[in-house]
Amino acid sequence: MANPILEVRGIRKRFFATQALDGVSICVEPGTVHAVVGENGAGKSTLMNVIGGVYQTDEGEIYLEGEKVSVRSPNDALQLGIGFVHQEIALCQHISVAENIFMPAIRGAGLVDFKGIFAKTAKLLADFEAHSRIDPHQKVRDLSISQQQVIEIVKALSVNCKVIIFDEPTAALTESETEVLFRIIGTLKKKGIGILYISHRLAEIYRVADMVTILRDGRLIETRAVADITQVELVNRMVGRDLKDIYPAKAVASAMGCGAAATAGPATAEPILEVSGLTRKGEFEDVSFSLRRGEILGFAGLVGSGRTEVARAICGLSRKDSGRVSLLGEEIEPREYRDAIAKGLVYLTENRALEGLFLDLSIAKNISVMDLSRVASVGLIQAKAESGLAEKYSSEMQIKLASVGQKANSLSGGNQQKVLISKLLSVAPKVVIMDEPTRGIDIGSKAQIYHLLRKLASEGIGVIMISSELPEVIGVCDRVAVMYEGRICGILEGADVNERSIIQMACLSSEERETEGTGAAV
Amino acid sequence: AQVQNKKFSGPADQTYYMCTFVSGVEYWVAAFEGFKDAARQMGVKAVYQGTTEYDGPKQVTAFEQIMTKKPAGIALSPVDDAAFIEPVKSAMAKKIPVVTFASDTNTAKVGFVTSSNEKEGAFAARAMAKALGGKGKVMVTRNTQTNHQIRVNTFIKTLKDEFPGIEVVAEYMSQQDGAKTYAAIMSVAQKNPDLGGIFSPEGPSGRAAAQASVELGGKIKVLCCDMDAAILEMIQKGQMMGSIQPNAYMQGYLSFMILYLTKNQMVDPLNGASAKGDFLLSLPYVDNGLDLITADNAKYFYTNDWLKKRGSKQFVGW
Amino acid sequence: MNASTIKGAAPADAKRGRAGRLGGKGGFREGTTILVILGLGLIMTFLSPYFLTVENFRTMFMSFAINGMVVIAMTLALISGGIDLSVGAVMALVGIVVGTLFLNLHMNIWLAAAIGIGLGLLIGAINGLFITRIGLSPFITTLGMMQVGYGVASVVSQGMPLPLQSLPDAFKFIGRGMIGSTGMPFVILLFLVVVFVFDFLSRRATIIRKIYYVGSNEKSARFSGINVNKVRMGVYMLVGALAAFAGILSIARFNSATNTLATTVNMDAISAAVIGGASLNGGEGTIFGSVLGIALLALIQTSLNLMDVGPYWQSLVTGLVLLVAVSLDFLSHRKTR
Amino acid sequence: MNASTIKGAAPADAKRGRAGRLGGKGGFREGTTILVILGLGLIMTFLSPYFLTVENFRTMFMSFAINGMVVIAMTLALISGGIDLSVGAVMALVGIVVGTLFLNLHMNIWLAAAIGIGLGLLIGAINGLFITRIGLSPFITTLGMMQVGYGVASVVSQGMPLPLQSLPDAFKFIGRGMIGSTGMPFVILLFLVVVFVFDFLSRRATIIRKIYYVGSNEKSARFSGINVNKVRMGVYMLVGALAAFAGILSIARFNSATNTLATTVNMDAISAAVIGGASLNGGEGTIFGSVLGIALLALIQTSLNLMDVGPYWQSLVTGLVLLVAVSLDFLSHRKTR
Ligand SMILES: Nc1ncnc2c1ncn2[C@@H]1O[C@H](COP(=O)(O)OP(=O)(O)OP(=O)(O)O)[C@@H](O)[C@H]1O
Ligand SMILES: Nc1ncnc2c1ncn2[C@@H]1O[C@H](COP(=O)(O)OP(=O)(O)OP(=O)(O)O)[C@@H](O)[C@H]1O
Ligand SMILES: [Mg+2]
Ligand SMILES: [Mg+2]
Repeated sequence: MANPILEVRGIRKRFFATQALDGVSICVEPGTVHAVVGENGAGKSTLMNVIGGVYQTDEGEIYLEGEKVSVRSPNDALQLGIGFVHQEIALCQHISVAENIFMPAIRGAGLVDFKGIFAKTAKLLADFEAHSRIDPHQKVRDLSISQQQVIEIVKALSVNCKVIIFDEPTAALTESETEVLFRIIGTLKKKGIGILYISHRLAEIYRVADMVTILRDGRLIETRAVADITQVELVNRMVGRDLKDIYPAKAVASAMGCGAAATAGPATAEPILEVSGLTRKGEFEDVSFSLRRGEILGFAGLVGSGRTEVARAICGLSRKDSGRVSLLGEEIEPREYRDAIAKGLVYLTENRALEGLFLDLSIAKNISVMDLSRVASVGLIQAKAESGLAEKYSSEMQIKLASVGQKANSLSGGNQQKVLISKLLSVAPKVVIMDEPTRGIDIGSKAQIYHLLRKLASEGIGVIMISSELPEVIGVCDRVAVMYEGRICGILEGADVNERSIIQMACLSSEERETEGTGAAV
Repeated sequence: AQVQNKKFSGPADQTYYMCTFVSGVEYWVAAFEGFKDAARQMGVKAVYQGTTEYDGPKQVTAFEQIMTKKPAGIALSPVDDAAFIEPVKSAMAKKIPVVTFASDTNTAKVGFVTSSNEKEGAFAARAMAKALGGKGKVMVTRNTQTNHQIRVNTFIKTLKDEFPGIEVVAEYMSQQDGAKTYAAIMSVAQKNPDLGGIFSPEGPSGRAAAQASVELGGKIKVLCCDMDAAILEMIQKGQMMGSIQPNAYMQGYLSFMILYLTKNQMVDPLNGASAKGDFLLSLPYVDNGLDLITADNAKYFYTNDWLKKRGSKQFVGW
Repeated sequence: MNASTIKGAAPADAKRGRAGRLGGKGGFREGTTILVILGLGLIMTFLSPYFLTVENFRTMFMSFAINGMVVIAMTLALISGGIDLSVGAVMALVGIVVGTLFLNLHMNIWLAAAIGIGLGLLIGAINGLFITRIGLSPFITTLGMMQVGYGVASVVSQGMPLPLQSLPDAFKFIGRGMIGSTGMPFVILLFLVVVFVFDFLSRRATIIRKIYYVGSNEKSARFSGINVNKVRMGVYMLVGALAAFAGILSIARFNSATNTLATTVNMDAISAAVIGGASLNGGEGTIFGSVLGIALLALIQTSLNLMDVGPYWQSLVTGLVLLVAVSLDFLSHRKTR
Repeated sequence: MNASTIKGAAPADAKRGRAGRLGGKGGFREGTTILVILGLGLIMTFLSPYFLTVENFRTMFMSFAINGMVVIAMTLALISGGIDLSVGAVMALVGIVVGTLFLNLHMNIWLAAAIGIGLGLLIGAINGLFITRIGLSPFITTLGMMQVGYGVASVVSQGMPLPLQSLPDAFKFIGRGMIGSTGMPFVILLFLVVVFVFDFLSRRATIIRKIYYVGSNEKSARFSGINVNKVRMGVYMLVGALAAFAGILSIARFNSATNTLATTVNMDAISAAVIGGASLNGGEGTIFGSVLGIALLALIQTSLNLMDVGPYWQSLVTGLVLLVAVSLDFLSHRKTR
């Protein structure tokens, strides 16, 4: 076997009360992809940050190509040839794409060779270009999240690395971009580069990784060849117990006791939320659907197909040109989001750092924000009630934290997501619209969220789940609305909720569908 | 035309400017009234300009902008002596006569109208010493403004030379900030419970000093230069011992007259200036006199009452 | 604003952030400021026999009781992620308008004062409209408003201070009266009450908590159902009202109104708030902290006066003490990490 | 995973891309400021016969050529996510120190000027140390430094302006000389050159680009191997040097040095930069934009003077024009989106 290109030994790292890493060792061979898996807060990002010079270890050593190195800053890491795609996007929003990508190369004095970097950027982006047209001159703040993630990746690739770290690179990528990434990883492998790869999507691990290291609570559980471990075993080792049903039983099945019956079950139940003719010029058009009591309605479609915008327009978070929304039979016209909340209609944003959390405020304050009156009397907040509320949800949602007084930005990504969900549930909503609710969440917690959504649905709360991950849409939803270019092109239910139908509907243009004569239209 | 045949009238298209700094001071009101009266008597226009801040470069800009309007003359009270030397030189070179008043700049101009700052300082020192019976402790406040510094310096020097029984126990850099001055005086008074008097070379600090004196039991004698209605009220109520007020109206009036005489060649001095094409006048120092305002005469000094009586238009720039 | 972005004051904030968590409710920050104040006070007690006297403390408190109202206002503006440069102008303008109403229009002074508060609210509302409707930055808006305010004050007063000795005694009392024979000025008590109320509200009241949310992350606030524009509007109106209140107190205290009344109050208020832990980036700061900030500044000033520091040295020493005090404060709670 | 992959282009993203590109290079921002300036200029041309004259433009440019250096400096500080309140004090202090060295120590003026620049660098370095090493916020640090600077200036000058008529003519020339017979003051040319150089550098030079990166997202800059502390240190030193340079120019122009020289320069510089598109949150702003900002302010001032607007009305009108101009600017490029 070749000598390891990167080896870390006995890494320990503590943040106040949290022992984030407790003697972790890992060994990456050149030309291989080494996956690191574990629950949210297991210490994956912390380990990568130690290797990447963002954090300093309390104990432990790092060896690069057999030589002991000290990585005291991200700059050291870059100099040593360690590339890093961080979990959270960290780009200069006011600056052009090209400059962001070549920032590590812009050193010393002299003039920036803009012509050169624009050209090189265009070339580097060429791989992704087919799927997401990005102009090297554009400012990063004008890009979508997935485009920004592409920039992060291209930026790391622009440096000549020996080792490259991907911390959840696909969480914000579109499917097609993910494909491109895998192809690029293949090329990197051929060049003999060592790759560390973190993802909560286990299928990806099986697709690209050679080795897998499992972390739990900051400790190394084991390192195995991917080929030698089954997915079930992997999951069980990660969560430390048997995880049986990732997806809960569907409403139809539980209601009827057997297979799909399109006319029975919740299909006949009363509608909770009805939307008809919702339109905003240029964004979405004539969107109509109804959500029935007891069911989970999924929204699938390509990125940019308008799902997010529809959800926001329903909740009064953005404007609509026309269309009606009725909740429990009563027509509502939320002029602001707070009107919708008051009526029991809530929305979980797809962008937790930018639109979801108050990163500098405590977890308790993050959870209580939507309805302060719940923790207040005569307009005064009761600290006990506030922390009590937060504690209730953090134990219910199993948020990994030291105290509810700690700031939200000290939580791992997945746990931040759970804080957001807690915040929504704390107002006892009637309908929840969850936009990419499991983004960045570990498999155990995903299962937990799926079961939670099902429990909500069975308690009579309407649940809409917007997701770009087909397996979970199929696994969780009773019915799936598929959107294409701002229109709902069909709502699938029962046995039709399968990959083939959804993909077909989401990708084919309307003319093609007409010629095919699909009958699944609303 | 021969000088002796000229009339004090017009030409109507002449505009004379008065240019000051820190325009939130009542002092300029009377000065500009004098300036305006004279202008109206001659049938020419008068305009008031300046900066609201205590800022040399800004006043230079204001001055230079007046120059671009081709004025018949400028009466200037410069915030900073040295900074105005060149601007005044260039105005004079462009045949725009400049008179300085109240404060000066050290270069050739057609005249300088003021009451003597030295005299004010000495006058104040003697008045203070008399009120204190020749012994006791006093405090002064200061500002970075040449004429104010001269007043304070002569005040201190006169006390030292003539009244050895009086000691200056504290100096405070007020920069005309009333609230801060007040706090400073309170502290000084704590330390010197027998503080007998305070001298301020300007109004805002004087007001603050009187306020402090009142709150300390009214034993401290407060004397300042410049006045405004609030100060007059304090003097009338015995909260302030008095104020030394240069005759601002005359300052303005005389400044205008010098400009007018020069610009329109109304005089014919026996010095060859007209033959050489120079300005006819270069009066080194014209004293406009000063008054001590005390409880006895304070009621005559209210600017607003005076303006009302004069039927004067409001003191507004345009 | 991108939440994943660390902004300007970052290293400090990041550090403070972590320290803050240890102390849970941010108690540490204020704790160290108190220690710095006590330390300086102790030194002064040894250096000057006049320091630890009732009169001195009365003077010191009087020196910031009125401007302290503005500091509270500024703190709220900073917490919301904004700033208000027009507070000094509002103070001056309200003083002059109230004085003019009383003096020239012979209006009842209490009615005039009420109109003054209304004027403060109005100016705050105009600031708020420019900021929320047009979307101008608070800095530019309130800068413009500052100039308009001073301008109107100057035009109304014709640049002359308004003599207000004739104010009724009951009104003068709120600015300069003592409570019974205690020797405690009413205005200090008033200040302490206002501080207490606002500090309590800022920790507990839902309406003020929303200001923190908006300042911490405006988008998240919107996505949590908070009407961001309403909150910001409210902040600027509150700031306007508090500044107006300070303007009224100051005519009651000084019995004169001038357009140059409060030229330095903006910077002083921002400085006090920042010393007390507020950040120009919003989301941080407490009323109590800011009041400690202004108290520290007043203490430095008083100490210099008591020590007979010459007029030209004061600014120098103030700057040095400020830098040392704030560094000590900062380093001391960096150690707690 | 393979099977569940959805292939196909994302049309929305493509759309967004193109929209972004249109406004991409930030050219609009400055464009509208120029339009506002031209509009106001046009109005003035009709209103005043003195507006469109060589002297008027010379006066106008002279009024901001020197402070313009400080505006450039402040813009860089703002871009880095910081602020420098000590620029005015550095200007005043350097003027006084250079003047004193020349007048009292009979030092060669050019040597004295070089020492002045060194002093500016030193003060900048001290600011930088407090900010990067101790981690104080730039606001507090430079506020303290401002007081120290003014303090030293007052102590050295004993509160009196220093008369510097005796400066050699060659030195005076840089402040007030005309180039040949063109009637073009040297200092304006100098200013234009400095603006051009800094604007060019700020768009192209690696060292200044890094300031943008640090101000835009410090984390991103750090992750990209940029030594954030070094960049910030550099910024404050550069700011110090530019402020010192402005101080030297101003003694060459006014032939006097005083500790009150530049009391309003801080706010004016921040205002100009913010009007020109800089943000107090860092990452944004251009040298050219800020220069347009100060030009707009100077234009407003000139217009008021030319119209014989009295000083009491000036502040009011300035505030109104500022609010209207900035709102227009803002609304106009909101429309382009
Ligand atoms: N800056 C920090 N300050 C305090 N605690 C931290 C900090 N960063 C991480 N932690 C804690 O360290 C633990 C490990 O976090 P880490 O981010 O490494 O988890 P992760 O495995 O990457 O999780 P995820 O899958 O959710 O991203 C968590 O408990 C987290 O709360
Ligand atoms: N960050 C953004 N900047 C500009 N426009 C955006 C942004 N996000 C969404 N949009 C606009 O909203 C429209 C619909 O996108 P939306 O996000 O609703 O789609 P989606 O199906 O939810 O996709 P995604 O999975 O990316 O959320 C797009 O056409 C786009 O123009
Ligand atoms: Mg992570
Ligand atoms: Mg979406």
